[in-house]
Amino acid sequence: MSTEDTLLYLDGVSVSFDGFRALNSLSLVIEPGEMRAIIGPNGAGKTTMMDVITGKTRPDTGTILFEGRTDLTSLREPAIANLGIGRKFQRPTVFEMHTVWDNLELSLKAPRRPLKTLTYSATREDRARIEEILDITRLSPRRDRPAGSLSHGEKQWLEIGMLLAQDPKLLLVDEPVAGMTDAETEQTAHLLKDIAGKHSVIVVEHDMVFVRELGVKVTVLHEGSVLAEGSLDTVSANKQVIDVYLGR
Amino acid sequence: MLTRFFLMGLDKKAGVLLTVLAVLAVAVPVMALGTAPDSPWHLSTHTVALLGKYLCFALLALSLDLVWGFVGILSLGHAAFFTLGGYAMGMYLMRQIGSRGVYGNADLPDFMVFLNWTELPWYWHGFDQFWFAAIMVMLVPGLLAFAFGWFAFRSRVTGVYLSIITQAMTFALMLAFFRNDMGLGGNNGLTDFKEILGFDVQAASTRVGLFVATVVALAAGYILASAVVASKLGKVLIAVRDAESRVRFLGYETDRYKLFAWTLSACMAGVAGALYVPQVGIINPSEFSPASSIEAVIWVAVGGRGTLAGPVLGAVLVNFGKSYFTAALPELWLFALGGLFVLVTLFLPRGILGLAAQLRDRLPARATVTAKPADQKGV
Amino acid sequence: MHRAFCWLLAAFLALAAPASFAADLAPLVRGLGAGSYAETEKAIAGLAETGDPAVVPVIEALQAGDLHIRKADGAVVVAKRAGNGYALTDPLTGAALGEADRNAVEKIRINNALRRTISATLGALTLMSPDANTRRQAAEAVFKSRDANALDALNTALAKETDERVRRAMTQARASVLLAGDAPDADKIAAVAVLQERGDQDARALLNGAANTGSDAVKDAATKAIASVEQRLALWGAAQNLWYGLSLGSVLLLAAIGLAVTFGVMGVINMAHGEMVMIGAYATFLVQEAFRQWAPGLFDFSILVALPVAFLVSGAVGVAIERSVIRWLYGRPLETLLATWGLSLALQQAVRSIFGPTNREVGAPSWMSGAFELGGLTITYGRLWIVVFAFLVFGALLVALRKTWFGLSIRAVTQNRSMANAMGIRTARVDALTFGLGSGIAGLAGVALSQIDNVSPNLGQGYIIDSFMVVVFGGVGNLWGTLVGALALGGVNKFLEPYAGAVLGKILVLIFIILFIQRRPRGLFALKGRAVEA
Amino acid sequence: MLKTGFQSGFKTGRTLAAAAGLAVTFAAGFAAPASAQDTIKVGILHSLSGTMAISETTLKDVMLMLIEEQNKKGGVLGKKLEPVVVDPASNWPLFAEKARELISKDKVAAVFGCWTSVSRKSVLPVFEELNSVLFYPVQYEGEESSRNVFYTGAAPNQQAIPAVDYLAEKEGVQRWVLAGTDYVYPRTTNKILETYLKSKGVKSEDIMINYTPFGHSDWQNIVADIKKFGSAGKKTAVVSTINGDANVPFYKELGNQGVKAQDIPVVAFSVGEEELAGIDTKPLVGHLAAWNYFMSVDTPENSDFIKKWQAFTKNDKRVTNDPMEAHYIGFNMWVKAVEKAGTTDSNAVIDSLVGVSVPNLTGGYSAMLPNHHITKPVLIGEVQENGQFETVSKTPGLVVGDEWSDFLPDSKDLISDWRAPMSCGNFNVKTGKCGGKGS
Repeated sequence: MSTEDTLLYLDGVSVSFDGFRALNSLSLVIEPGEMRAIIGPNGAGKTTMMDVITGKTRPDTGTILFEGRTDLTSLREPAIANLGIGRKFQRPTVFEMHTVWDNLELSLKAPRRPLKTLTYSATREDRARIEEILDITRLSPRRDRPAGSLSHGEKQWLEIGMLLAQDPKLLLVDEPVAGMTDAETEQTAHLLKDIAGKHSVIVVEHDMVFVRELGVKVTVLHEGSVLAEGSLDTVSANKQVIDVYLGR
Repeated sequence: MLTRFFLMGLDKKAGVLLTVLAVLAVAVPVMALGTAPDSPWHLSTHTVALLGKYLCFALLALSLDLVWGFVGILSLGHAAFFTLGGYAMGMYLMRQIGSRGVYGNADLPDFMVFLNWTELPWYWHGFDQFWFAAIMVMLVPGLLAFAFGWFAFRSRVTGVYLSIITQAMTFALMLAFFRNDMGLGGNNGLTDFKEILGFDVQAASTRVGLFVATVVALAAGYILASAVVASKLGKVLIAVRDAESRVRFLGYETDRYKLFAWTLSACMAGVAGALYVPQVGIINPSEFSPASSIEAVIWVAVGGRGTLAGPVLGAVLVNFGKSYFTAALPELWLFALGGLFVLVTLFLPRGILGLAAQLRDRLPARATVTAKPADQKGV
Repeated sequence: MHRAFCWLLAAFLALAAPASFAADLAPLVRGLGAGSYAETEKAIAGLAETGDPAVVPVIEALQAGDLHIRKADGAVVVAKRAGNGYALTDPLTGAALGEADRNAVEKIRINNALRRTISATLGALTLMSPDANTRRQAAEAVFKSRDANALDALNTALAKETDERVRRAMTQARASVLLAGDAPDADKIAAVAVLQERGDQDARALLNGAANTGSDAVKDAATKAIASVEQRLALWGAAQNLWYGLSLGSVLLLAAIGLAVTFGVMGVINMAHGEMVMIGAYATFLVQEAFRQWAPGLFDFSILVALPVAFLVSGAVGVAIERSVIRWLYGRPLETLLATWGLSLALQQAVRSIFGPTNREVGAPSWMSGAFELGGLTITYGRLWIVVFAFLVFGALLVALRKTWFGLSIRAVTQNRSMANAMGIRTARVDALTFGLGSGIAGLAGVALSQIDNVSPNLGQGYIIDSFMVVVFGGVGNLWGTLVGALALGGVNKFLEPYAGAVLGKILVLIFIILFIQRRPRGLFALKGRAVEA
Repeated sequence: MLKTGFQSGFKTGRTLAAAAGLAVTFAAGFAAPASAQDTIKVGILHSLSGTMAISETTLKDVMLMLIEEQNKKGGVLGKKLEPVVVDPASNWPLFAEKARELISKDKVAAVFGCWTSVSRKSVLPVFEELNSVLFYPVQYEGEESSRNVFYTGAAPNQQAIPAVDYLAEKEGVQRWVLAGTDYVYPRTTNKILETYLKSKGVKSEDIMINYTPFGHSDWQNIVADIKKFGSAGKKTAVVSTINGDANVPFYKELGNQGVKAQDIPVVAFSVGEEELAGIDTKPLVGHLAAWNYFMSVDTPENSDFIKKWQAFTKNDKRVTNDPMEAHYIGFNMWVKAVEKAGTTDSNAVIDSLVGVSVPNLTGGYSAMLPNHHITKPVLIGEVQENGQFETVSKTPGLVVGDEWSDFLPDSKDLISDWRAPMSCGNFNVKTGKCGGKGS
């Protein structure tokens, strides 16, 4: 497989903070339309990996290519986001002073330059799309409430809704079901699976039930590099993985 | 289209404020010029000048609120933009003196004559034209803000660091303008103006005209600011204030948004300064002093940060208080002023308008939900 | 001490000399009080001509302003304050002449010209003093006066002199006299060599004079000597600049270090910091007043007493501010800015109301006055002590934060308040004490600054911006950053000053800070995770 | 949602009415109240807070004392005087605002005030517009003459030039350091002195000019430079126009670096008894100041004044200084002029002020000249250990205040005479016209 066919291509990416190697020659390939679950113990480098992809952290060495040609390591966050990479944070981060509607409107795919936004007014299609996302995320009744007043789970969903509004090619989702009830977790899994058809998704999650629910290829990270890759059953049987998780 | 844009930000508060301004714009000329001096309805030029000054400060406060209240950039150097605008206007007014200076020199202002300057420095050229000065009033502060912001926002200087370097900026400007070698009058600044656009600056009618111009500028500034804030750009700005990095991950170049608001704000402050100078009759470097900028911040805080109408109210109230107390309690007014700032921050963290809003919608449950989760998760 | 010795000497001489000798001097002494400056000067010259050591105390009394005229009979007497009046003594014999009312005597006035004559005369007269230090000072006085009349005395003294340092001083004094007078060229050229070796600014002054007036040979020698002296001076000039930089840096350090605690560690944008410094300076003033009132003899220790007092007073004010205002504002740093700004206005006005708007006098103890030469460096004691003091305070604070339980608590609270609380640390008390500590240190800075600056209600305003620049430049929350920041800014400022002038130098430093923050948005020593966020 | 808010603002008639009412009341609140005319009001316009409070507060107190004294004597024209004190807070635009307030709202008959040049420049147009009277008590740079301002402080020729003459003649000074704070008074004074010295044959290389910012506190380099400049083999002196706050650290540094008055004397124009009260003067003995008054001057008027002042301030250590004397002279001149004119009307008072002569505190009389400056003796004093000055030289007669310096090219042809028929502040004797160059 050549790099041109990949959506995201990481090769030999390393990052150190004050001597601590957060990523150690990490290599990873995501194909268009693929959904991938990333698991790993605390400190395995999952969040750093997302930081590196989205431009928050610059890697010391290594290559990161998007759609096989764009080098992400030299771009700033907004440029990367505009290429079509969306991110949902571990801790739900929404604009608390804005209404749910405004949060979605801000995320909606539209020109991002200041003068364009100054004169922007929502078109009928834009509104329809926001309504649609409100339905999907079940936030319609809350559309005019400030996002700050939502419950934790609602914020998680709002953030997923914002990702949908962004309509990215690649979604990076960090612990989407933390703090959710079982029912909510199940719904979230369905939602993500729906999305995966049209977009590529990387999900970082601790919740094995949820990962199993997703039923996708799993990558295990450990100490900043890939320890194992395959279906959840395969990796759970991997001796190294068991050692790492049980701390042997 | 354009009207729609300008009207979209206007809410009830704007209605009240603009009505007040409209009434002032009519009532003040009538009371100042249309009544006999001994009538109880007569407004003295002193009062007109005073009101005009308050409104200039209100425009400065408004411009500061645009960046502090809506983008979260606490500028401790906004007086710099205000003063630069003032100097641009002051230079025009100086050139208008012409040969009526004490030495009768047609080109050189008096302070240059007696310090043995022989020719007008290059940066004074053009200021004999009003249109040129009017452009400079916005261009000079705007360019400074643009250059400063370009570097600072790109480098992601934020929070306290940004505040302190804005302070360094205004302090450096103050020291520079104090230098007589700058050719801008040093400590004495620019003063003894004669006329503006051919009208005698001392005449009551000119003062009223300047007052009305200030009212118009404030109203225009208010409408512009509310339109900006209500637009999607304004929503991005507020988002930047609350969670800047999140906005970046949505694909917005936050630097540019900040730069836009920052430069716009500086231009507004410049206009405020330009209107201020002919009304108070002097511009000098102590206006650059960091204390002036901090005072402007305090007007915003007193009125209510992030509300647009609040800063206008705050600037007028605090300055009215200052005028009143410096005459009524000359020895004690600093206690009153200092105490006010402490009390406002302790008991009115959202300012007067914030308090009013709180009293009105009495929804304590909502407020707690807003604050709590973020704080707990922060650890 | 010097004076006392002279009195002893005078007494000794009075005993040894025949009584008639003193009587000869009496009319001359009486001439000192003749009225005009010119007549006084003539009388001094007359006294000097006698060469009699007995006149030394008389002239010294004149220099000190103790010599008065008794109005009743026109007699010249030494009058010293005693109670409401004066205690009178005879200037020559030291015999007590009773007391007099304030109005019964009139002081003999001197002006600058007389002061110069007096120093020159005293120099010539005390060259033979048994005390080596006195002789050296005498030689220095002659060096400055270039008094040709002192040449004979110098030659005699040189012949007898055994002390190497005094000899050198006398040789230089002799060279100065020769060069200024009309000695033969050979002597002058030898003198040039002596002065070239001395190589300081005074020597340069003399050589410059010679280079303008002497014969060609002397001019030549002097010009060469000047070149060599100037080279030397330029070298020392660079070193001197370094010292100025260090000295300014340590002043900045002192001013900023308290802020490094309240702002850097606690995140309070403390605009009232300058006023804490001011309160420390006023505390020093009060302590000194107390000393002047009750223990004038111990005045030299007043600063040492002022240190703990200033620390406690400023610290207490700090604790009061924290408990009443700041504690409601944690986590809202920008609002602390507004509240503390209000406090600073009120504190300034309070001090103005209590102490008046004018400067108050804070004296320097003798061990902080004057200067000494280190090679070509002039180092003033006041500045030297401030440098030492700044480093001591820095070291003490570092130890307090690193090694003590209190320091541990402070760090625990700033890093994780709720965890610290859970572990039984009384966070409220730690907050109050930390703020008190920062304010107390500001008070200490006030003691030091009272030695070099105005003690007025505006004192703090002059330092607040510089302090913030230092802390921000160094990196908020890092004491070492504050140290390096202060010294770097002081050094850069003093390096620029000779080229750009004081104002432009300062502007350039500010621009430098602005640009530097672009490069390192969190300051020189950025700390992760602890920086203050708006 | 967007437009409705605005419209509803207008729909709610009550809001509109309330807002309009508010605006009118607000504006009307300023309308001048009618004032009772049974007293004569005197405005006092001195900063009581901010950087200049340090110097100006004393002047406010001295005015209060003078007014109280006058009232004990029965006031003026049979009416009591009433002081109106305001605080312009060292803020120059505020000076203009407060001046306007004093004149148009409080209807004061005259204003005594200002210290810095910039504050005077700021209020000047106000006094001219409203045709009132200002007494300005501080030595200043000259180059100004206004019909409405009476300058009771020294012009440069009443302070700087006699001081330089003294140093050159009595101390044999040949090399000059002109050190000042960078603002208009030192700049102008130094320009005048430079021309003056050069006219006396001093070469350019024997003049060093140095400017420092306000409140400069680190004087190490500059004092070292002065020492270096002074080591060129010629007698050197420093002429200091360093302003207020910066003086204390300057003198402290001089003392510490061992610059003694007998080696390099410093003559200052802005250091008086008040400033010395904040310094340990022992190392400064012999340094000089030039003023028109010293507290140590031994005349009956002066001891009386000092006694009253110390009683008024209830502090027997309070010092007096030159600007206080200027207010003393100015106030007495005003009282005399008002009594002469029989009214407090500005025009009458302005006309009757010229020619008024009152005793000063140094044993003579000062007269108001047609150029609105006064005649004064010039005293040179040496600093004493007790913080006082000892007069070492006094001009034999009174010196006439010269507002347009003869040592500046553009001002040497100008004169000022406010008497009719000339009534001009900048009459050019060359062109014979009023108005500078008259071109």
